[in-house]
Amino acid sequence: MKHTIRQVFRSGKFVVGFSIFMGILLIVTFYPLIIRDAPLKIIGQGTFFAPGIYVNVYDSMGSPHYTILLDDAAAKRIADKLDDDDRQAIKEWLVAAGISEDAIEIENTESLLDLWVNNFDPTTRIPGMTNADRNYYIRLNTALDGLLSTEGAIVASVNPETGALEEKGVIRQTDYVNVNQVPNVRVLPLGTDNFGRDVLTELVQATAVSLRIGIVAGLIATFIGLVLGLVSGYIGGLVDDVIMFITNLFIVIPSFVLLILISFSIGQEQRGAFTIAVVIGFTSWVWTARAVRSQVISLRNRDHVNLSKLSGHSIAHIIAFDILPYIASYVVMALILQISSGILAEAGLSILGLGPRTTDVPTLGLMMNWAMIYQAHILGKWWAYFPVIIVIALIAFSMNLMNTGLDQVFNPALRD
Amino acid sequence: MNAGKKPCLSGRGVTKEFGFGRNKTVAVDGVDFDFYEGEIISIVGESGSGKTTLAKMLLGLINATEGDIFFQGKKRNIGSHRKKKEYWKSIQAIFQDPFSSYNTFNKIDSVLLDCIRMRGGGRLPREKKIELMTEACSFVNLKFEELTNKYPFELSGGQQQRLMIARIFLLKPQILLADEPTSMIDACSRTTILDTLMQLRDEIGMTPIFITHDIGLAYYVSDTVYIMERGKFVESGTADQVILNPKKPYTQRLINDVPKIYEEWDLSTV
Amino acid sequence: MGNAVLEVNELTTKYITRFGENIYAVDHVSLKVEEGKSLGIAGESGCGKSTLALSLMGYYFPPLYYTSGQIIIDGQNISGMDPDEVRKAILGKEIAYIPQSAMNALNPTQRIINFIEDVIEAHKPYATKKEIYDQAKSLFEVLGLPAEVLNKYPVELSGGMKQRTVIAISVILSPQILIADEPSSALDVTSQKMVIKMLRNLMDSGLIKSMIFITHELPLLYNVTDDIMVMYAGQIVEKAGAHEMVFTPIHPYSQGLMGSIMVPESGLRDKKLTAIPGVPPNLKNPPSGCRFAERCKYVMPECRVTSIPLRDAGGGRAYRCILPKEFLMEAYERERGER
Amino acid sequence: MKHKSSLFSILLGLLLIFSLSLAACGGATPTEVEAPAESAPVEEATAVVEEAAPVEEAAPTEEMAPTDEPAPVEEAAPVEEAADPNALPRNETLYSNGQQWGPVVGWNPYSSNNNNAMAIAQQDNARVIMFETPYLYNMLDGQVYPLLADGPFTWNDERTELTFKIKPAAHWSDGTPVTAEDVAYTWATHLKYSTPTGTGNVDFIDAIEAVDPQTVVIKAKLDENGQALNPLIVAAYVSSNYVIQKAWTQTLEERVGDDATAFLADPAEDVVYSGPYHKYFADDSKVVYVRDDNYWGQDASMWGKLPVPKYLGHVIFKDNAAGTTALQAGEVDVSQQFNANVQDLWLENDLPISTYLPEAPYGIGASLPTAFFNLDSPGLDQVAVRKAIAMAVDYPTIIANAMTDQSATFDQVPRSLMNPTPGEQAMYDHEAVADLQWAGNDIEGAKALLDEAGIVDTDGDGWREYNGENLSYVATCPNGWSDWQAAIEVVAAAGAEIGIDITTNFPEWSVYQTVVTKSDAPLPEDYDIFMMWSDGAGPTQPWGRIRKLISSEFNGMTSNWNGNWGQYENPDADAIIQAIPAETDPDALKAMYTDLVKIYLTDVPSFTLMYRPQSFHTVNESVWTNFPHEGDGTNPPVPPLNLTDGWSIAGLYNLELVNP
Repeated sequence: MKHTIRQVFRSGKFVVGFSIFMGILLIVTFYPLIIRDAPLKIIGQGTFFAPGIYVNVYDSMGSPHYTILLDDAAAKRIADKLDDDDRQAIKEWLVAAGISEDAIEIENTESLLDLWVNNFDPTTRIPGMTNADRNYYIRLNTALDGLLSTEGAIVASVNPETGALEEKGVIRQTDYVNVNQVPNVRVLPLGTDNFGRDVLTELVQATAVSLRIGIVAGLIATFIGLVLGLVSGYIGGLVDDVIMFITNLFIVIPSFVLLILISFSIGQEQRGAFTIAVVIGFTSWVWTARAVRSQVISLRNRDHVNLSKLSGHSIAHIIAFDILPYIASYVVMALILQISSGILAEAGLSILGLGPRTTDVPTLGLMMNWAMIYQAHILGKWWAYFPVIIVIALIAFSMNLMNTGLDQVFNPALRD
Repeated sequence: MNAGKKPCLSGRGVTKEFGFGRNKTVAVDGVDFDFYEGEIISIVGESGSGKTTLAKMLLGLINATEGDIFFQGKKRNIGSHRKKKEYWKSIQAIFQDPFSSYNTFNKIDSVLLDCIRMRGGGRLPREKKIELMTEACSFVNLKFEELTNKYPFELSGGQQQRLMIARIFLLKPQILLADEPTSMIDACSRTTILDTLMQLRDEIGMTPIFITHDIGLAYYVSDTVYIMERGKFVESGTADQVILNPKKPYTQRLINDVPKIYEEWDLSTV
Repeated sequence: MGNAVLEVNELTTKYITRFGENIYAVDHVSLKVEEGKSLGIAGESGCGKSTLALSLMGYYFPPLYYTSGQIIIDGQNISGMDPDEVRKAILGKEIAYIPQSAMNALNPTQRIINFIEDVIEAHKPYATKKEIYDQAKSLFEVLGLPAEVLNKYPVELSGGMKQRTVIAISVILSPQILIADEPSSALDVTSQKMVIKMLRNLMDSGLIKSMIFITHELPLLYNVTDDIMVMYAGQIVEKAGAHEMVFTPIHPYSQGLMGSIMVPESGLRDKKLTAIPGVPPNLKNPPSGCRFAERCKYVMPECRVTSIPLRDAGGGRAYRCILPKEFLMEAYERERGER
Repeated sequence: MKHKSSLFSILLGLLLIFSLSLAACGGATPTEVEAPAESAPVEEATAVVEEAAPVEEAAPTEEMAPTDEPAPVEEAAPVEEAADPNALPRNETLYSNGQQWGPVVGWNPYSSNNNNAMAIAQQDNARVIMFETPYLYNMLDGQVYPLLADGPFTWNDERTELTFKIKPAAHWSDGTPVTAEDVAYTWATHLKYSTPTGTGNVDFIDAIEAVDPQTVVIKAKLDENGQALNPLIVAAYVSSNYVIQKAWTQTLEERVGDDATAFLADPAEDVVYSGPYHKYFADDSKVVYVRDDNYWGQDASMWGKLPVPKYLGHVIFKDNAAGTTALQAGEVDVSQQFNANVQDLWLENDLPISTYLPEAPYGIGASLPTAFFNLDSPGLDQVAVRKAIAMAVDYPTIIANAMTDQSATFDQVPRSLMNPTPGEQAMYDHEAVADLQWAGNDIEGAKALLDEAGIVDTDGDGWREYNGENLSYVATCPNGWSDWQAAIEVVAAAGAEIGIDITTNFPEWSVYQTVVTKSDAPLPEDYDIFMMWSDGAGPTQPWGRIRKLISSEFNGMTSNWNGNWGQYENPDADAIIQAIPAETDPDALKAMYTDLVKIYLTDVPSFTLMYRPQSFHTVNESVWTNFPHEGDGTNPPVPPLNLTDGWSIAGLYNLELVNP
C-alpha cells in the first residue's frame, strides 16, 4: 500500500492534478474562515459591478484630505471625460451647426470647450441625427459641464430648521484621501453578479457545493457500479443476465436524458443540491458497472482465484481479497472520473434550469445559469461567468490529470 | 500392469460443454479414465484439446456437464462448500503461469499460512507455523527467512514455481494436478522443478498428473500417458508404448512433428 | 571459409532506464555469418538474445542505445548509422527481421497483398500493381504458400499461415540475411514444423543468403542451424557447430541448457537431466568476474574476480571459462550418465 | 425569460377576455372621449412631398418610370416583386423581434390560436398592421383616435347607444369599401361562433347595427334600471376589436359549412384585410409583411401617406440572448424584449441604440407586477404583518437588480393602483394618500409597526410569533421567470430583517398557474406570498386593473385568470369598483379612485414590486431613425409600442432613413 502510494506520487501528472485539486480544496476550506460574508447576501444595488476596489464616497469626504500636486491630474480628468472620439464628435456637431471648420481646433481643449458651451443647444435639430446621437450629445454636454473649472466642489447639507443648504466644505481638485483611512472599502476582486452578490465569495461556496455534489454523485455511481459489476461478473449466469439487461436499458437511454427527465419530474421544490447529487449518481453508474463486470470476468478465471478456491476460501473472501484489490485502482480512477463528470452534469443541468433549487445554495452551474439569463456573455460582463468556467475546467482538468497519472502507475503498458 | 492397484481418480463419460445452441462447444467429450495411485500420469494434448478443462473438472473448479468422476472408488461429492474444502485437502494443483498464480496483494507468508490452516493447523503457535513454513521452503531450496514479508512477484518465475511446490509440501495432497508446470520456466530451472516434484512425490506418496503439451516432458517423466485430441482420449498406455510406438495417426503425427535430436527429423511429412 | 555476409565485432549496446541506469544487454559480442550458413542463438529469456537481434540491425530507438563495436553487412559498416537511413537503406533489403510477435502486428484491415505493395513501393516506386502481384505470387509458389492468401485479410489465416506469410513478406526484397526471433514459439507443433521447413527452404533456394535464428527451443535450433551460439547475461559463452553444441557442450551453462532438452525419443529416457540452480545476474550491476559464477558448480575464487575471455577450443569452437574443455566435457558426460 | 415573455403575452390576452366577460354593470357616460382627428399640421404639409419617395424606392428596377403623382401608381396593379425574403432590401425593411416566438399558424382574425403575434392581437392596444379597428388607443394620453371610424364616436344621452361613422375612404384590400355592415356582421359572427371576443362582450353589448352604409350603432346591454351595464367596456370594444370583411367571412363560412371548430381552425390564407401591410413570407425563422401600396389610409382623411418601410420583418429567435445579439448587430431595428442592462449598449458598447427615455427607467411602465398575500395564512390575516413585510422590502434593489433599472422607482412614482403614465397618475389625489405611502427598506418602521401590534418575538429564537406560532412564510413565483425570482429573493431577505422567516420556492409554471388561479379553495402551503401580474394600459384602465387587483367578485371561481388571487374581500372597495363605469364626473371619479388607493394602501392585500412596460422598446438607429422617443414633438404623442399596436402605428409614418 505504502509502496503504491509512493509510486502514485512519483507520477508527475498525478502530482500536478493533485496539487491543483488540493489547492482548490484549500481555498474552499479556508476562504470562508477568513472572509465571513454570507455568499448569497445581496450587497450591490444594481447588476454586474465590475471587479475593483470600491471606496465609500461619503466616508472619503469625511476622511482626512491630503493635497497632492500632480501635473497630470487635470489632464487625466479631461482625458477621462473627453477622449479623441468625443472631440471628433464635438467637431461634427459644431460643423453641422454651422461653425466653420477652420475655427475648430480639435486639440485645443479650451477653445473647443468654449465653442461647445457657446453653441450647443440640445433642442437644435440636425438633419440625419438619430435619437441615439442626440442622447449622446446631451450626456456629453452634462459630463463636460465645468470640466475646465479649477474651483472645488462644494459639499453642503440641509439645515433642518431653515431648510436651506449650508456649505460644509469644499473638495478641491488636488484633494486626495488615503484608502487605508477610509472606513468603508470593499474589495470585489470579481465584481458582483446579477443579484448584486460578491462573485468571488459566491464562487468559493459554489465550488464547495459543486465538489460535494460531485463527490456524492461519484460515490453513489461508483458504489452501485462496483456492486453490480462484481455480482454480475463473479456470479454470472442468470444474475448476470438480469443485471446486464438493466444495464443495457440504461445504456440505450442516454444518461443525460434520463437525468433531465428525473430532475424535471422531481420538481423544483424537492431539488436540493443533495437530491441532484443522488439523481446524478443513480444515472451514471452504468459504465462503471460494465467495466467492473468485464474486469471481474477476466479475473475470475485467473489462476490466483483458482488457487484461492483450492485453499478453501469462500466466495465473499475471494471477491473481497482476490478480485477487489485487482480492480481497486480501476475503481479509484472510475471514481475520479465520476466525480468530475458529476460536477459537469450538475453544471449542465443547472444551465438547463434543472439544477438544485435556485437560491438555496450557489453551485457552479447555477452561477452560469444566472449569468446567461442576465446576458452577461453578450454584455461582456466576463467576471460573472468566466471565473466559473475556469473553476469547472480546473476541477475537470485536475481530476483528469490525476486519473491519467493513476492510469500510468497502475497500467504498466502506459509507463514510459 | 495395473492389477492390484486401485484407482484414486476415475471418470466415466466425463463431458463438458460450453454455451448453448449454435454456440455450443464440447470441450471434453465423454472421456473415461482410471488414474492409479502411485503412478505418474501425463495428459498430453495441443492447445484447445480440452486438457485444461478436464483438469479443472478433476479439481472440482467447474462441474462436468455429464458423466461421473469417482474419487477413491466412490462417486465424488462436492456439492457444498464444506465438501469441496474437504476434497481439496486431497487434490491440489500447480498452474502454468506462476506470475498469475499468486494474489499480488498477499505476502508469501499468507500463501503458506493458508495451507497450514487448510491442514487444520490454524491454531498452532506461531513458532510452530514458522517451523513448518521454513521446512517447506527449505524442501524446495528456498530460504523462508528471505521470503517472509516479501510478495510473490518479487521472486523469479522458477522461485515462484518452487514456492508453489512448497505449498503442496505443506498440503500433502494425495493427487497433484500439474498444469504445464514448466512451460513458462526457463530451460535450466525446468529440471529443478521436475526434480523437486519427483522428490516430493517420493516424500509424501502422492499421485502426480501432468497436463502438458510437451511430449518430450511427458515421455521423460511419466509412467502412463494419455493423448488427448478434441476432448477425447485417442490413445493411452505406458510412456514407451504410446510415444515410441504410437498406434493412432494423431499420436503418430504429433510425435512426428516434434523436433528430434537423436534421430533425423523428417521434414517432408508436413 | 565462405563469404561473410554479416560480421559483428565487439558490439556493445545498452538500455538506459528511466532512472538513468545503464543496462549493457549486449556486451562485446562478436560473430560472423557466412554465405549459405545459418547461425542459432540460444539462451534463457533475459539473456540478451532479442536485444542482440535488434542491435544487429543497427536500428536503435530509445531506450536502446548503440555504444561501441562494428556491424558490417555486405562490406558496409552500419553501426551508428542514422535510424532513418537504416530503415531506408538496410531494412528489408539487406536485413530482414521477424520479431517475436510479428504475426500479430499485421494491420487487420489490410489484405496481405497490400502489405507487399507497401514494402515494394517503398523501394521500387514505379512498380505497377500487376507486377507486384506477379512477383508476390511467384515468391509464394516457391515458398509453398497458396497464392489466394494474397487476397485475404490477416484474420482469415491460421496462426501458422500468418507466420509463414509474414516471413514471405519480409523476404520479398531478397535480403542478405534474415533474423528470426522466436518465429515459431507461439505455434502448435505442426505449424512450427511448417515454419521450420519454410526457413530451410528459403536457405536452400537461395532467396536469402544466410540466417540468424533465435530461440530457446534447442531441438529446433539443432534442426535448423549450422552453428549455435549460447548467450548468457549479454555475453556469448560458447560457440560451436550445432551437433557439437547439443551433444558435447563445454561451458557449464551450455551444459545446463543442453542437459535439459526433453524429446520424445528413446535416447532421452536413459539420460539424467541436468539442472542449474539460481537466476541470471542483474545486468544493472553485473558481477565483475565470470557472470555465471554464482550458479556454476565448478566455481573457483578467481572466477568471481577476473573477467573471463572467450577461449578458442579448436574446430571452430570457443567457450568462456577458465577450466579446460576436457575437464568440463568429461564432467558433463558423467553427470548425464544413467538415470 | 423567453418562456416568460411568450406566456406573458398569451396570458395577458386570456386575462383580458375573461375580464371583459365578467365586467360589472354600470351606467352613465364614462370619461369624455376626445377624438382629435387633427394630426400635427407640420407633418401634413411634408406628407405630400415625402409620399413619392418611398414609392420610387420600393421598386427601383421594375417600375416603368417614377411618377410624381402618388395615387395612380398604386392603381396600376402593383407587380408582385419576388424579393427574396432572406435578402430584403435593408433600407426598405424594418426588423423587429420579441413579439413572435414560434412559427405562424394562421391568419384568421376570428381565431385566437394563430400564434400570429405580429399581425393578430385584439386587445387594449390592438395590433393594426393588417387588420384594423375603428379607433386606435394611445396609452400615453389615454385617448382613442379614429382609424376606420370617421371622427369621434358619440353616446346618446342615456349612454346606452354608441354611434360612429366609417370613413368614406376606407376600403378593403380587394378594393371594396369598408361599410357599417362589415362591423355589424363581424360582431354577429363573433357571437355565432362564440369566439373569445363574442363571449367576452356578449354580457355588455346587446347589438351592433348598421344604420346606413357608413353609420354603426352599438347598443349596450341594460340593467333593470334601463342603464347600460358597463359603458366602459362598450366603448373599449371599438378600439380593441377588428372590423372583418363580411364578404370574406361569408366565403369562409361557405368553405367550412358552418362548422364552428373548422371555422376557427381555418388558416385563412385568402383573408381580406384593410390594413397597410399583409403577409409576404413566414417560416420558423421569420415573418415578413409587405406594404399594400393600395392602402386606403394614404387618403388625406387618415394619414395622407403610406407608412415608410416597404417590409416589416419580424425575426423569430430562440431566446432573448439571440435577440440581444441581433439588436447589437443592427439586424433588428426594434426590439421588444427585455434586454438586461440596456444602457450598456450605448454607454459601453457605443452602439446607436436608444430607448424611449434616455435615462432610467428607459421606458414607460404600464403594469404592476405584484406580490399577493395569502390572506388565510396564519399571521398574514393581520394588516400589521402584511404592511410590515411590504415596508421592509428593498424596492430599490429589486428595481436595480431584477429589472436592471428599467422600472420607475417608488420615489419617482409613488405606490398606488395606477400605472406610471401621466394619464393614470392624474386620476387620484397624491396628497391625500401621502401619509399612507411607504418607501421600502424601512426596517425600523416595520419593526415598530409589528411591536405596536403586539407581534413580537417572545421565545427569543429571533422570529416573531403570532398566536404562539413563529411567523414563517414561503414566497413563491414560477421557475425560470428570472426577474420575478430575483425580486422574490429580495422580499425573502426583507423578512429576516424584521424577524419574519421567509423562504423562497420556485415551482414549474404549469404547477404554479393551476394553484394560483384556483380561487374556489384556500391557497395551499408554500403559497403565502406569491407573484402575479396586473393589467397594463388600455381604454378601461385604471378601472379594469383596480378591479382585478382588489375586487372580491373573482373569489370562488374555479379558474380565475382575472386577479385578486389572494382572495381579498372589502365591500367598500367592491361598491366603488361597481360604481365607477357609470360615473362621468371627473371630480367624482378622482375621489373614487383616491378612496380605492387609500383602501389599498391601508389594507395591503398585495403590494407592487416594480413597474413593467406594456412592451419593451429598444431601437437600433443604424438604418432607421425618428422612432418615438420622449419629446419627439409628435402630437398626439406616439407611444413606445413596437409601431404596430394602437396609436403607436403612427410611428411607422414618421420613420426616416439614417442614410437616405
